[in-house]
Amino acid sequence: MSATPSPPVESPSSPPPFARITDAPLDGEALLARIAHPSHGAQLLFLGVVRDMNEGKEVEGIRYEAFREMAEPVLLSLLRSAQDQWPGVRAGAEHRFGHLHVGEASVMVAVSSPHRAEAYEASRWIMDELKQSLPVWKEELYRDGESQWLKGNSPVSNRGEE
Amino acid sequence: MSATPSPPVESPSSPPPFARITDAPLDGEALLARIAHPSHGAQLLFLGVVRDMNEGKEVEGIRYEAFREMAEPVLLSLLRSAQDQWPGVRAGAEHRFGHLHVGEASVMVAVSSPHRAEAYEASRWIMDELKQSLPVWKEELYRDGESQWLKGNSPVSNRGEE
Amino acid sequence: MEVDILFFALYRELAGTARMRMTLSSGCVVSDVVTRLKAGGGGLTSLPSQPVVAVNREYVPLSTPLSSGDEVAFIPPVSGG
Amino acid sequence: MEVDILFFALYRELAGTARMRMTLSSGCVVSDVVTRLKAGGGGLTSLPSQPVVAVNREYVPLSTPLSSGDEVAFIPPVSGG
Repeated sequence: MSATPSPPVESPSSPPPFARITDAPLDGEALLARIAHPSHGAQLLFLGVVRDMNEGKEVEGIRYEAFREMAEPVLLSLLRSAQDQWPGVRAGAEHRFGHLHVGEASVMVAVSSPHRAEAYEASRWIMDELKQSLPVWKEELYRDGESQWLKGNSPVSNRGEE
Repeated sequence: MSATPSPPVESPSSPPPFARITDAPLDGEALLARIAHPSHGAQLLFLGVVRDMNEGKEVEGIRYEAFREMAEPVLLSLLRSAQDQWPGVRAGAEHRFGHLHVGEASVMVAVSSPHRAEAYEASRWIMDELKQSLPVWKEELYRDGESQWLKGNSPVSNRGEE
Repeated sequence: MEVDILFFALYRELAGTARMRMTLSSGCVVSDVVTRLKAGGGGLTSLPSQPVVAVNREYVPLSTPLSSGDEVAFIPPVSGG
Repeated sequence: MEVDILFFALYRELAGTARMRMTLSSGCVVSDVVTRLKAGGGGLTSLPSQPVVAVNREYVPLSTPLSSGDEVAFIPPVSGG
């Protein structure tokens, strides 16, 4: 009851952002098309990609685990907060789960805005926040057959401690 | 003589960047593919898009004029400078010329890097510099049939005044 | 009352399961669940004493009171991106 | 000696042409070309007295000496992006 999700608050001027947690390959162009707007002169697409090395070990791939039912609303709420902080900005993001190979995109954030300064700021903020709070975990799989859960960040309760 | 172009200086570790001035529609995915690298975890694509309004006037499109033979080396030199300032970064950019309609991309900058902070910084720097020095001009075409060359920036000679 | 407990990633491995049900007396808060799990033996004894928890898909403090049917998710440090 | 002069965008419209040749005495610098163009009458009288100029596709100061065959491009304020 204390934890009942509050209803989303939409400002009339900004459309709801787009968030998705998916096991399908990420399509940047499709996401950009979703957030495009004829009066927006700037579009920015960030892609996070699986790297071939980490901490000196050769990486074969990453297995992403997600708490999907929670990650999607958390992501949506982040995007909504970005749209509120940078009025005029439209934002969309997707995070993938499952087994990804080197070179595949695990996350993408698309932002459009009338001018470019806000696009850079909003995109960067979304990526920083998402890494702090999205309930998603990566298990790195190495070429030598080993694997490990990567160290992560502890999300802070948005209600604060008592 | 004094104005003979100096030969490009390549650092052995960073591949030459990719720059193109073209009248063909811009393809962000193709540009990202050119600069992708297996040890780079971040890719960032900026697109500048023709807006439907400017200074209160309804825009039909923009005619871009370019000094192509000079714009391509200027762009290449900017990208090389970004790669030098942010070691590890790979950068590519294209600028379109000719008649563009609302919603079409006139410029795109793609950056990949091991981590995302440099990608944001390099991309933003490239866009700022490009607007200062690329010999490209836009003539805005309005729905009412009028048109005008937009106010621009004066490139600074890289040799300085004596 | 009964609540659903979910475990993810490292905590799922500690628990040896992704999901369990727990019967609580009314008035229990989230930290009572933590205490019960850590006292139960097995891998969950190494659960942190103040883990991050989401109730009904929102991050909440450990002092949050629980109701019948609540979904209590144990969230290891996140590493998305 | 002869140099090639290029005009773009607004300057092309002032000049009424994209390109012309100019014969100069040796020892001339870029600003001599500017002076000649502004004195020639027509639209180019409204060329700025210190326009941005690229010689052989590099931005140069107006004091730059010219050589036979140089390409002298007049660059109005740029507005790419």
